Amino acid sequence: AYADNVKIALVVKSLGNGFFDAANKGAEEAAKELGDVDVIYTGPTKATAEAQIEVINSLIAQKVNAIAVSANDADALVPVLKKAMERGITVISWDSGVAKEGRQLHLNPSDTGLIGETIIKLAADYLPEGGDVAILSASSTATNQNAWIEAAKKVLPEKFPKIKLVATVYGDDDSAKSTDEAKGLLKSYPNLKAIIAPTTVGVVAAAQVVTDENLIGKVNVTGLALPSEFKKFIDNGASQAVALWNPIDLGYSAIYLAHDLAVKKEEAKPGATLSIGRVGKVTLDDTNSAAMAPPFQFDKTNIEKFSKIY
Amino acid sequence: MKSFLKYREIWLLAGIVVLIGLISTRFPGFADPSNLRQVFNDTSILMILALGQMVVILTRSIDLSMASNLCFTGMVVAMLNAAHPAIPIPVLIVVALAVGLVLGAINGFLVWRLNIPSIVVTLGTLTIYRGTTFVVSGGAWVNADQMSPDFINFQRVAFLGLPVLSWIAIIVIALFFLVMTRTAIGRSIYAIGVNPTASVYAGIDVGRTKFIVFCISGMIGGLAGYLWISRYVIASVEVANGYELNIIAACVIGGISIAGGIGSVGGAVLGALFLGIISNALPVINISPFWQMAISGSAIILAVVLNARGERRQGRIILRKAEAA
Amino acid sequence: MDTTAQRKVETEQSQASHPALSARLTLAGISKSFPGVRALHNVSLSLYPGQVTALIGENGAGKSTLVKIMTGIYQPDSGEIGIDGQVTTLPSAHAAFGHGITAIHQETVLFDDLSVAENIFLGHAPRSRFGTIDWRTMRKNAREVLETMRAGHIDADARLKDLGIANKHLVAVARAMSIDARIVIMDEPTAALSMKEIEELFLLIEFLKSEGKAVLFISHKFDEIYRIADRYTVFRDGEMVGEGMLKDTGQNEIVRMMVGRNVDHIFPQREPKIGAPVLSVSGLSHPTEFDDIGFELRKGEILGFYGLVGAGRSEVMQAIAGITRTSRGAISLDGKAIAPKSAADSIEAGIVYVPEERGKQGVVIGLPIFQNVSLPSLARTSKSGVLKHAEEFSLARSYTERLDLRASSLSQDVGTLSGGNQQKVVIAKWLATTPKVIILDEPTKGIDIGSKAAVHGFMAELVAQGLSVIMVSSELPEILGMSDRVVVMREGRIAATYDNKGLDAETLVRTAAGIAA
Amino acid sequence: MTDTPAPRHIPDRLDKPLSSAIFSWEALLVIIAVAIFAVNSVASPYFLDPWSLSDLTFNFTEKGLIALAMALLIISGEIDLSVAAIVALASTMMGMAVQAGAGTPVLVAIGVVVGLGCGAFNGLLVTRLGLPSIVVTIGTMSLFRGIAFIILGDQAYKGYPESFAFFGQGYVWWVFSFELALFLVAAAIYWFVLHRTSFGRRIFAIGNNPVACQFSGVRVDRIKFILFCLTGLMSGIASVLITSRLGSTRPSIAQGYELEAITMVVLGGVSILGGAGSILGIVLAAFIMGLVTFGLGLLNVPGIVMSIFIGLLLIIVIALPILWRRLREGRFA
Ligand SMILES: Nc1ncnc2c1ncn2[C@@H]1O[C@H](COP(=O)(O)OP(=O)(O)OP(=O)(O)O)[C@@H](O)[C@H]1O
Ligand SMILES: Nc1ncnc2c1ncn2[C@@H]1O[C@H](COP(=O)(O)OP(=O)(O)OP(=O)(O)O)[C@@H](O)[C@H]1O
Ligand SMILES: [Mg+2]
Ligand SMILES: [Mg+2]
Repeated sequence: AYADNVKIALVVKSLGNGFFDAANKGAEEAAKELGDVDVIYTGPTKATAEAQIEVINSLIAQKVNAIAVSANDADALVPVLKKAMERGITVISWDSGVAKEGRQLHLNPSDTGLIGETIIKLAADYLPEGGDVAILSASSTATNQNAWIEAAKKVLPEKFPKIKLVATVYGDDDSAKSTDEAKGLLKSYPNLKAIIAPTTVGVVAAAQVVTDENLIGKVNVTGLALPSEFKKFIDNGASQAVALWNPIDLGYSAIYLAHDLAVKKEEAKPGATLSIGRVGKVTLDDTNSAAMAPPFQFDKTNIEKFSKIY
Repeated sequence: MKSFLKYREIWLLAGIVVLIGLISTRFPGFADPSNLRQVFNDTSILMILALGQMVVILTRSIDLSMASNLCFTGMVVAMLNAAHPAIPIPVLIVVALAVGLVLGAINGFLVWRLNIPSIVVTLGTLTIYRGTTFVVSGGAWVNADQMSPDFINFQRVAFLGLPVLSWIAIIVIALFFLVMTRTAIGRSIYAIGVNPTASVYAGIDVGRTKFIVFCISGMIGGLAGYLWISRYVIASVEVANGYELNIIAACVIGGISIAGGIGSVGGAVLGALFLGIISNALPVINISPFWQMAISGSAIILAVVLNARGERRQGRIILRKAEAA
Repeated sequence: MDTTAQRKVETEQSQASHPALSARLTLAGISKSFPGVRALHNVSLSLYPGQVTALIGENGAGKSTLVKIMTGIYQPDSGEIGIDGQVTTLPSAHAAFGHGITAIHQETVLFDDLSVAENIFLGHAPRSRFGTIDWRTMRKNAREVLETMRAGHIDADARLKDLGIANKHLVAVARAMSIDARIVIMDEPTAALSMKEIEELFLLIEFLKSEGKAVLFISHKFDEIYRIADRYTVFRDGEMVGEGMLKDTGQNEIVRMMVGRNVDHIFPQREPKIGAPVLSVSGLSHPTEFDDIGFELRKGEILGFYGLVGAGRSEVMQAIAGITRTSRGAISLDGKAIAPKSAADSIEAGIVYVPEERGKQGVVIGLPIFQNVSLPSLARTSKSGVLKHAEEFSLARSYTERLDLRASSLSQDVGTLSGGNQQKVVIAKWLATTPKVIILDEPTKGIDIGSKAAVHGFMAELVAQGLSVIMVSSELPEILGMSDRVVVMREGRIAATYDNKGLDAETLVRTAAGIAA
Repeated sequence: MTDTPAPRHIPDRLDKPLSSAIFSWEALLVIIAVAIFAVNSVASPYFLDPWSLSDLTFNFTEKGLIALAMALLIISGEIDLSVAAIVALASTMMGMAVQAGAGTPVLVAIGVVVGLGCGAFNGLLVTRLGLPSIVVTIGTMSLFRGIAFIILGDQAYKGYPESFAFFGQGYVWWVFSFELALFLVAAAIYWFVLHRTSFGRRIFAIGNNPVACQFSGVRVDRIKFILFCLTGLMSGIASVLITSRLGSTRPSIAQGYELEAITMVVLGGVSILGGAGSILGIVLAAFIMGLVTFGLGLLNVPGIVMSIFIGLLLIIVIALPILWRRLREGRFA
């Protein structure tokens, strides 16, 4: 009976990342709920497309039923995922998407535009007078970060006219480089009021720099962060608030959707509405993408609680 | 005739001064003492690592596993701190040195006892040590919140106007200077690089000295592991990934000959400083981050070309000797 | 080192002329094998204080191997080492040092990038109160050692790299002097020295004798041996075949012990048929090494190049062979101007240069003998780039057998051959290119007497076949015995050219040293 | 004259004991490869499937192609750490050409020529200026990839023509991919060149003693230059394959390939100090690395744990013959 179980691979950008470990918790929860699912939690250790392809190749060989991938590269994975689909494997992407031809559907953690707006809003909320802000991103090739930054830039002029985005720099999700870049920002822009880092490594590095340079209260660090990793900086005031979606729900939903497509033969087409168990329902847009939920904000009032969860 | 080495370091120093001057034209505050102090502090870890690598390179070996050692030791120390916040920091530093020493000793043992070329040994341990970090940590990170305040703040405490991190670097530099110029082991390290066969004939135990050298680089890697983790307040498998090449680049720019036997403490320090200044300055002078890689690549090539220039142009000069006579 | 069990060994004094004198060092029943080679078999040797013992033997007889055993670099497979009558072991070079054993090895082993003072004192530098190296005292002591050796002209602070080869050798000697050595070993110390420096070295050896040191002296040159040594030990094929006092033994007897037959080294009688000029060089200059070199080499001629070490002969020859660049001058071969830019060019044109430093420039250690021999001739032993093994072997065989190479097979790594046998491979390698002009730079350096004769005979054969030879040599007998004409170089310039009829050694030496007759 | 006895006869070669063939490097690698293959077949029911085995080869073909040329370079005593950066730069140039509307033949030409050009640049720096290659290529490694970053920044090139996909995704026959076929053909050519031609012989000689080679009329610098060009060329070819396989270009493409290629070369028995090695060894090492990573992948072992295996394999395989020799000589420490 075990062999008949549906095998769904949850492929992440890289192993050893708290965010994805939390997603896996949700995936296991979905598997238990669905009953007939085995989750294979896997991914490369180096966050590169090449390494991820090797992982996917071995999943194809294992004849898994579905692959749910958070991609290191939106385009480079397309050929191998196409091959997977040709061999009858259901492929969806989640979190960080794959180009349309490489998957059946994509589950955004949240609406891209909304994330873009949120990261700016997190800074703007604590800057009633307005001022200079800068973005410290992950690697310059990260698909989702780039999309959010794009969206953020779009909403700036109309919604936040007093906020001035002075620079966008890349820390490559590397602590040392992110630290250098954050310091560079502080030196180059003495009037900087906030650093927005939509990546968990970058946001920690920036907050540590602000702490070290005694700029707490002068420069606010914000962005996307896992509460468990970031609690210290909410506590010490380097950051007023950060946001993130619930990675547990994200993993849960990814498995749910993959299962529905693979087993119930639901069709992923624009306009279709699919159920994702306890999280609710999503509707696919014309690129077969769906957004799960708006980002959730963490500040002094709730960080304690959530840092225990993920 | 003055030692040629000094000559080279003065050039490097001049290069650094010019570099700072150039940067200052675009970012006036860069040459301020307070900023330079900060650059020094920011470069401290690289300087320490470059010194560890230097002694290895001097013996015609190379240690590619330093960054992985750093990652492993950093993780061990961070996990220890997270689990037992009461352990005082000096003890943790000793632990870091000891763990690093063990990893270095493994490299050294393989080089010494099995006579495997160091580049092969450390190419292997490069992946093994980082992989083991993953196994030890189960892939989980240790983040700022799990580290004790002492753990994080130790290196940041100011003492006589400089953070402890800078002082550690200064102490390490002084120690290395003493060892390399004033002790038998230091001179043996040079001798081995200049001529390994002659060293055997001179009664130096080449294998054992190489073992010691790897122990030194291991300890340095371990020390840097603690400093790195407490500086960047995140311990993960990805820490300092690929940093081994930066360390070697610092040595190369500092005029340490990859063929062994030539190089000095001052060179390694200046080489690291040079790289540190570049990575510090690029963000502030608004050069697109995408240029950084190409610029440091060009700097390395330039440094090698210049070093090689200085190294050659030494003929036998029979004619001139004849004229002088 | 005192921890090893110590026990009395009776010292062999069978033929000592001073029966009262006891040996300072005795080796008894020493054997040593390398994979496939039995280098030493049950040999013994004794060294006496205040005496110089000459160790004599053909190339590959095992002399250097024994030296390495005595200095703790190799461990013997069996046998006993006794020092002052106490059995001991020498597990490392350091241990040998501790017993006051010091050596100048066959290949100069020093540290190019370190200062002269450090080269002398590395490993036993004077210490300060804190246990750190006391540089000041070290420099002072270095100057003192050099002074006592009458080598005060060497700057103790200079980097070794910047010294001439002879001075480097003196530094090696100074190093041996700097520890209070009781046993001094010299493995072919004169091979790279000129006459003047050899004289100085001999003065030094006399001094060592007078200080009561035991000296082991290895050389292939009998005149030196008879001048400086008191006793001798002869090795043949790794076994000891005789020992005694030199004053009681004639050269012929020793040679017979060495090779097991009579070798009377007389230079080959030739009927030189000198033809038209083959190679002519004019105005050849180098920015720093030599100036205005001009000479002619004729068909069927052996042209000797004499000079003191460092006179620049090798540099000139390397320029003719395309290895170093010149600033000015012309070279023509058979009347056609050539400008070789690499050794490949000159070999193609028909000029080959057999280099002097065989370890560095001659053999490719790591490759088997036959591949070494065929290396410059690969174009001939391959067809459109594809190798033909059979031809490589036959090429290698024909040349190495004529030079009487001692090897177990042609597929043996040259690195496992003795120094002299490596030299034979080197000569074979360049001869195999069938050149028009062959330049031999110190062709018999480090070669034993039997092989020397073979090389000389071979040279005679070559010129008889119409080849032209330039022979660079620092050995006067060789120059006088083999050359048709002699060019003498001094300090990068040609000092004189002589016809070798009635030429005497003194003229050459004076010209080379720049002393007016 | 001398009464010289007749010259001794020197045999071509002595008969080697059988044990030296059995304990040769290649034999060791074959044993390891077979063992891993067997373990994989037992450990995973999915392993013994033609398509699985075919997919497996993609794990090493591109790096293997680079390793072939790198082996020659390392045998000659040099090294090239910039190969992965060359892949990135060549891929970027192909990407630019695609934006300009180039077709498949032009793309391939560009990839190969850029690779060659980068190799020539390394070669010139090393041979003309006499610089140590390990250092030069650490520099060009940053330089080449740096240029790719300058050109592409945070962008990606895509839109490669359909026909271009064949190189990295196509099959020549049944499960035999174009990549595998190319690798095997290239290996055969490299084997011939290294072991059967005078060029190959000179490479070995240079690795053992470059100065003596120069004196022997071997054009050392020219050969080294050619080898750098070859390594660049193979990196260019690998770039075509990988770009085709990924269907897109980012400046971070092929990150870390240099160390994997070098690992393959060393595992294949090439002496990192130069002067010794064989192509058969490289091919076996390539397969072994593919087998290990794929086999562990089937068991869903995380990549980083696999890398521990590769690292251990490297050290153990190098250490085994040494330990074996010591054991036989009875001086086991
Ligand atoms: N490391 C080694 N490995 C293998 N064989 C060796 C090694 N060293 C020496 N041999 C062999 O041992 C023998 C003795 O060599 P050794 O160098 O002692 O000769 P030698 O008497 O010094 O000759 P020469 O006069 O030419 O210097 C030779 O046959 C040589 O080939
Ligand atoms: N200062 C030095 N440093 C290094 N090598 C030296 C030095 N002096 C001489 N040599 C080496 O010694 C050899 C002889 O030098 P050179 O060519 O100047 O003189 P020569 O007249 O040919 O002497 P020789 O009698 O040794 O042939 C050369 O091969 C050279 O490499
Ligand atoms: Mg000898
Ligand atoms: Mg000479």
